[in-house]
Amino acid sequence: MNKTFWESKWAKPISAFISIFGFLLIWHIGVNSSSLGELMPGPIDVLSRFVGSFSVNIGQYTILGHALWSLSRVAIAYSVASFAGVICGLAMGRYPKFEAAFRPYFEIIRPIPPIAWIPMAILWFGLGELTKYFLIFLAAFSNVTLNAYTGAISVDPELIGAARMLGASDNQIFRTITIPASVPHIFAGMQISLSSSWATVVAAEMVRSSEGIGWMIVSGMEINNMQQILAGIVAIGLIGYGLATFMRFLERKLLVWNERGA
Amino acid sequence: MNEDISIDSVQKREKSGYIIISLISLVIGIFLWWLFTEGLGTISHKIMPGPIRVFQSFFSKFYVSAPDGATLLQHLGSSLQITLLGYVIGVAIGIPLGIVMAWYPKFDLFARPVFDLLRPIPGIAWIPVMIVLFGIGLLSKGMVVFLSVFVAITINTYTGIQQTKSVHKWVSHTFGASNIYTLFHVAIPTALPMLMTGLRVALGAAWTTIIAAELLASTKGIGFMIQQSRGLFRPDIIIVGMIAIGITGSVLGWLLGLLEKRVLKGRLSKE
Amino acid sequence: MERTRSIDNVLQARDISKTFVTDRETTHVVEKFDIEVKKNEFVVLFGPGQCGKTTILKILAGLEKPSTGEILLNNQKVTEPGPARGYVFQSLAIFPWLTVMGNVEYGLKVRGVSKAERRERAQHYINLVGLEGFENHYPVKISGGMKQRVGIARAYCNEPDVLLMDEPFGALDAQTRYLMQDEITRIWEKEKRTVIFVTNNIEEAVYLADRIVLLKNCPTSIDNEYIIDLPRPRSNVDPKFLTIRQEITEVMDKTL
Amino acid sequence: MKKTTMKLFSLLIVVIMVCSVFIGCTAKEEAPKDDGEAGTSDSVDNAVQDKASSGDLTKIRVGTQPTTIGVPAQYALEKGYFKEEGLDVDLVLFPTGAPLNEAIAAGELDVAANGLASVFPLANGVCEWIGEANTTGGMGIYVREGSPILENKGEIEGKPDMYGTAESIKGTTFLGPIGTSAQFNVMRYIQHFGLSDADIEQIHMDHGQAYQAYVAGEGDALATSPPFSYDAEDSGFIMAASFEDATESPLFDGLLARKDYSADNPESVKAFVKAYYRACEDLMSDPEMRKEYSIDWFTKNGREYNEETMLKEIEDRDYVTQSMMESEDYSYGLGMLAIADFYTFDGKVEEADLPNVPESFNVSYIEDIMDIKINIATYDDLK
Repeated sequence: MNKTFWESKWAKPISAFISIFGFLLIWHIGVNSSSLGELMPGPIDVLSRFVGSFSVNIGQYTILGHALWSLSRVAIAYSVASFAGVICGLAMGRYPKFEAAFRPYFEIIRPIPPIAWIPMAILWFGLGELTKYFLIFLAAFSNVTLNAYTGAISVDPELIGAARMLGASDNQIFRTITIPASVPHIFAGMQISLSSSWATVVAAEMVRSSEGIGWMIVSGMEINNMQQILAGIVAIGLIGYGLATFMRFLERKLLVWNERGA
Repeated sequence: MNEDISIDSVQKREKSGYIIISLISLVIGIFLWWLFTEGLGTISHKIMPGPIRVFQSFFSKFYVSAPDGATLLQHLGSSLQITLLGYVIGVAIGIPLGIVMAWYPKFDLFARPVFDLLRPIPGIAWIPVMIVLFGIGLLSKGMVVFLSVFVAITINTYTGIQQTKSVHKWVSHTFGASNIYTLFHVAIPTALPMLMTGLRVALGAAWTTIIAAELLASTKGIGFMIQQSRGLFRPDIIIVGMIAIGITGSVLGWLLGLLEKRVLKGRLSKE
Repeated sequence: MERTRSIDNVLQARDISKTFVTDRETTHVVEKFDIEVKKNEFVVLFGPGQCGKTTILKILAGLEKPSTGEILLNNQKVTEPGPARGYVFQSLAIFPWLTVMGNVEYGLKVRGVSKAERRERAQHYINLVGLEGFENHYPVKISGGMKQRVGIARAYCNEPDVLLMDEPFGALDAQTRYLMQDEITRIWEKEKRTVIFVTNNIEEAVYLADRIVLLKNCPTSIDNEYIIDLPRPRSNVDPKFLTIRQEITEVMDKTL
Repeated sequence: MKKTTMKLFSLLIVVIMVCSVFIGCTAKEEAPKDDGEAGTSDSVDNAVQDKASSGDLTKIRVGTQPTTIGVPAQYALEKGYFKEEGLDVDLVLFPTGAPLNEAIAAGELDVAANGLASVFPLANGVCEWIGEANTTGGMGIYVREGSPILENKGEIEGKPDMYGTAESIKGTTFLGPIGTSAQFNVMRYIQHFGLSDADIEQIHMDHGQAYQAYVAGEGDALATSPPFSYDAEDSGFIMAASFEDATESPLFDGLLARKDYSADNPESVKAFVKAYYRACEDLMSDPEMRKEYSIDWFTKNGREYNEETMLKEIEDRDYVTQSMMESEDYSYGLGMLAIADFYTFDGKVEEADLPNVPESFNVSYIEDIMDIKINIATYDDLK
C-alpha cells in the first residue's frame, strides 16, 4: 500500500469495509469461543436473519414494511415538530415577551426524556398512532426550537445595522435578515432532531404497536428471540446512518451560500 | 467531515426584565391546570391529576414508600448510582477514543464507520443485549447508560480536537515539538471548551437514558417508580417521577455549567 | 467656525457628545463635536487609532443615539437611521445568503420598488463599481475587494443624500487599497454624493478628501480642519500633496 | 437570491410531509387484517364484513392476555358467539395485567378479561367485577437445586410441602412481574415466615424475560405462572411453594367492565358475558378440544406449550361454569377482597379505597343470564 493509498478516493470505502468486517469478526469470535454462545447469536445468524427478513414476514410485514412504518411515523412527527420548532424558536428570538412567556414551559419539558412521557401520553392520546407521534414530536421539538432561537438572537448586528440603514423596518428586518441568517442554525438543529427522533421511534413503538422496527425489537424481547432483536438493532443503525448522511447531503445542496466553517 | 455538535447551552439574551412575565405565565399555566382538573373537574383525575394532588404526592413521596416500595430519594439515589456508573465508564473511554480518532486520521478511517453505525441506536434497543452480556444487575443498566455517554463524549472530543487551528500546530512543530507533545500542549487545550460542553451534554444524555435502563429489570429508581405506577392507576406518581427527572436533569446540567465556567475562566474567548 | 444655516448644508451635527455607561465604568467617547457638510462635499474624518471615529459616524447615521446634541439632515432634525443616509461598514456587512444582485437591490426591494425598475437600477450601480458578470455570485465566492464594491454599490443604489463610510478599505491588502481609492474617486466623480469618510490612514485622507476634519484622541473632538483643493485624480508623489501630508502629520504628532 | 433559500427550505418541509403521508398510507393499505396476533384491527373492515350479516353490530373493545383467561374470548370471537349476541368485538392482547390496566385507564377498552391485576381498577372505582372466569392454578415459586431454601421442609404447620425457613429466605432475590399474582405469591409466602418485602429483593421483569434470566443464572428464586412454571419443572427447578399453599385464598381471573361503559350499554356487556361463559362451558366440556385450541393460540402469541405442559394447565385451571357458581361454598369475589386487603400493606391499594372493591361486584349480568343466585363475599369472610 503506497503512500497515496490513504489519499486516494478508495481509502474511505475500503477501510470502512475492513473496520466493519473486523467488528463482525470480533463479535463472531466472542460468541463462538465463550459461554456467551448459547444466549447470544453470532453475526452470521443475525445478518442472515436480517437479510432473510427482507422476504420472510416478521409479524405482519417484512423488515421493509416495518422500516416504512417507523419512517412514516418519524417523518410525520418530525416534520410537524420541525415546523412548530422553527416558528417557536424564531418567535422566541423575535418577541422577548413571547420568549419570557414560553421559556418556563420549554425549560420544564426539555430535560424530561420522551420515554418518561409514555405513561401520560397513553392516558391522553390512547394506544394508537397519536401517542407515537407525540413522543417523536417531543424528541424533535426542543432541539429545533433551541437552534432556531439561538440563530435568531445571534444574528450579526452589523447585518441588522446595514439593513436598517437601507430603510428596512423591524418586520422586514426579521423576515429578510433574521430568518435567512438563522437558517444554518435551524438546519443544524433539524439534523440533531432527526437523529433523536429516529432514536425515539423504538421507545414510541414500545407503546402497543404491531408493526415498526421498534416493535420488532420489543416483541423480540417478549418472546426472547435474540436474532430478531439484533436484526432490528442492525436496521436501526443502518437507517439512522442513512438519515444522517442524507441530511448532510441536503445541507451541502441547500446551504450553498453558507460556508460552514469548522 | 464536520460533526454536528448538539448545541446544548442556551445562549441567554441579556438578563431582560421579563422574569415577571415568565412568572405570570407559569402561574396562569398552573391555574389553568388546576381549573380543568380539580377546579371544574372537566378532566377526570385518572387521566390528569390536578396540581394540588401532584404536589401532595410529591412531598409525601419524600417519606412514604407506597406504592412502589421506596421513597423518592431512595429512587433518585439508585438512578443516580447507575447514571454515574455509566457516566464514568463512558467518559473514561469516550475522551481517549475521541482524541485518537481526531488526531490520527488513519485510525479515524477505521474507527469511524463502526462508530457511525452504532451511534443512532438508542439505549433502549440495547437492553436485551445487555441482559445477556451483563445479567440484570447494576452493571448491565450502567452499560446501557454508558453507551449514550460514550457516543456524546466521543463526538464532542472529536470535534474539539479538530477545531485546533492548523497555524497553532505549525507553530508547535516549528519549535521541534513531537506530534504527541503538540497533541497534549496544543490540541487538547484548544479542545477543552468543547470537551467541557461534551461532559455536560453527556451527563444530560446519561440522565435521559436512565429511564430506558430502568425499564430493564429494576427494583428501585425513578424509571422503576414511573413504570410501577402505570398499572396502579396512580398518574400523580407518574407526574411526580417526571418532575423529579426534570429537576434533577436541570440541576446536573447547572452544576456542570458551573464547573465549566470555573475550569475555563478566561478561556471562553469568543472566536 | 461660523454657524451658517445656508441652504446647501446637507448634514449638520451640533455639540454632539457620547458617554457609554456600563455597570463597571463610564467612558466619554465623544465630546463637543460639531460639523456641517455641504452638498457633494467629500469630507474625511481623520484621527489616530480606534477611538470615537466610528461612534461619531454611527451617531451621524442614526445607528447610535448621542448623549447630547442633535443631527440635522437637510435642516430637519433626525433621530432614526433611514435610506437618506447610506452606510458602508468596515466589516463589509454583506448579506451572505443573497447574491451580489440581491445585496445591491436590497434597499430598493425593502422600499417596495418594482422588480423591473430595481433590477435595472441595481445593474447600473453594479456596472458603476465594476462588478458586471458577478451578479449571481454568492458573497462566499468573491474576494474581499469585490465584497467592498458590493457594499458601496448597495449604499449607492439606495440613492441616499449622504454616504457614510467607516474605514471601508481597512481590511484590504495595500495593493487593493490603492486600487479601491482610485475606484471610489472615479465613482464619486461620476455620481456626485455627499460623503463622510472615516480613516486612520493619512495618505488615504489627503488622497480622497475635499476637506479633512482632524480629530483629537479620546475623548474625540475636533482639532482643526484642512481644505484640500488639489485637482483629482491626485498623485501621492505630487510635491504639493507631500507638503500637505507632512503638515498634517506634524500637527497630529503634537496632539498625541 | 434570498428568495431561493426560503423556497428551498419550505420545499424541504413539504417534501418530507408528502413522502411521509404517502409512506403512511401505502404501508397501511398493505396491512392484511390478522385477528390472531394482537391486531389493532381496523374498525372499517369489521363494519363492512358485518353489514352483510344480520343487522349491524355494536362495537365493543375487549382487552385480555394470551393466557388461560384469554382463551374463551378468542374462542367466542372465532366461533362467532359474540356475533350471535350482536357484538362486533375488537380483541386487543396485552403481555401482563399492568399494561391492560393502563389501557383501561386510558379509556381504550370497554371490557376486559384480566387476572389479579384487576384489583386495581376495582379499588380505584374505574371498573366493575362482572364475572369470575377461571381458577388460577399451577403458579408457584421455584428455586434451583442446592438452594438453602430447600434444606428444610414443612416448617409451617399445615403446609407439609412448603420449603424454607426465615433465615434461608431472608435476602433472597425473587424474579417476577410486580403488581401481578407472582408478587402476591412471593409476599404471602414470606409472610408465613414473619418476613416483609424489606427482607427480600423483588426484581420486576415480565414472565418471559424473568424465566430467561433465571435460566441464565440470575436471581435466587423465580415466581412464575404457566407455561413458565411447567418449563421450570422440566428444567429441574424445584417448587419451594405453590400459589395455593402460600396465599391460602382461591384466586379467580375474571371479567371487568368500565363503570361508565357498563352504565351506558348494559345490553352489550350482558351479551359479552353471555358469549364468554358459553365459550367457558364448551371448553370445560371438551378438554381435548380445549388443549388443541389453547396450544395453537398460545404458541401463536409467543408462549410455547407442548402436550404435556398443556395437560398440566388444564388440570390446574378450570373455567367457571354455572354449576360451580351455584354451589354453596362458592363465594363470589373472595379472592379479589383478599388481594385488595393484602395490597394495603405497601400502599398499592389505599385504605380508603377498600370499600370500592366489594361495591364493584356486579353479578346482575350472570344472574340474569343463568337465572341463578350467587352469594357474594364480604371482608368478614376473610377473618
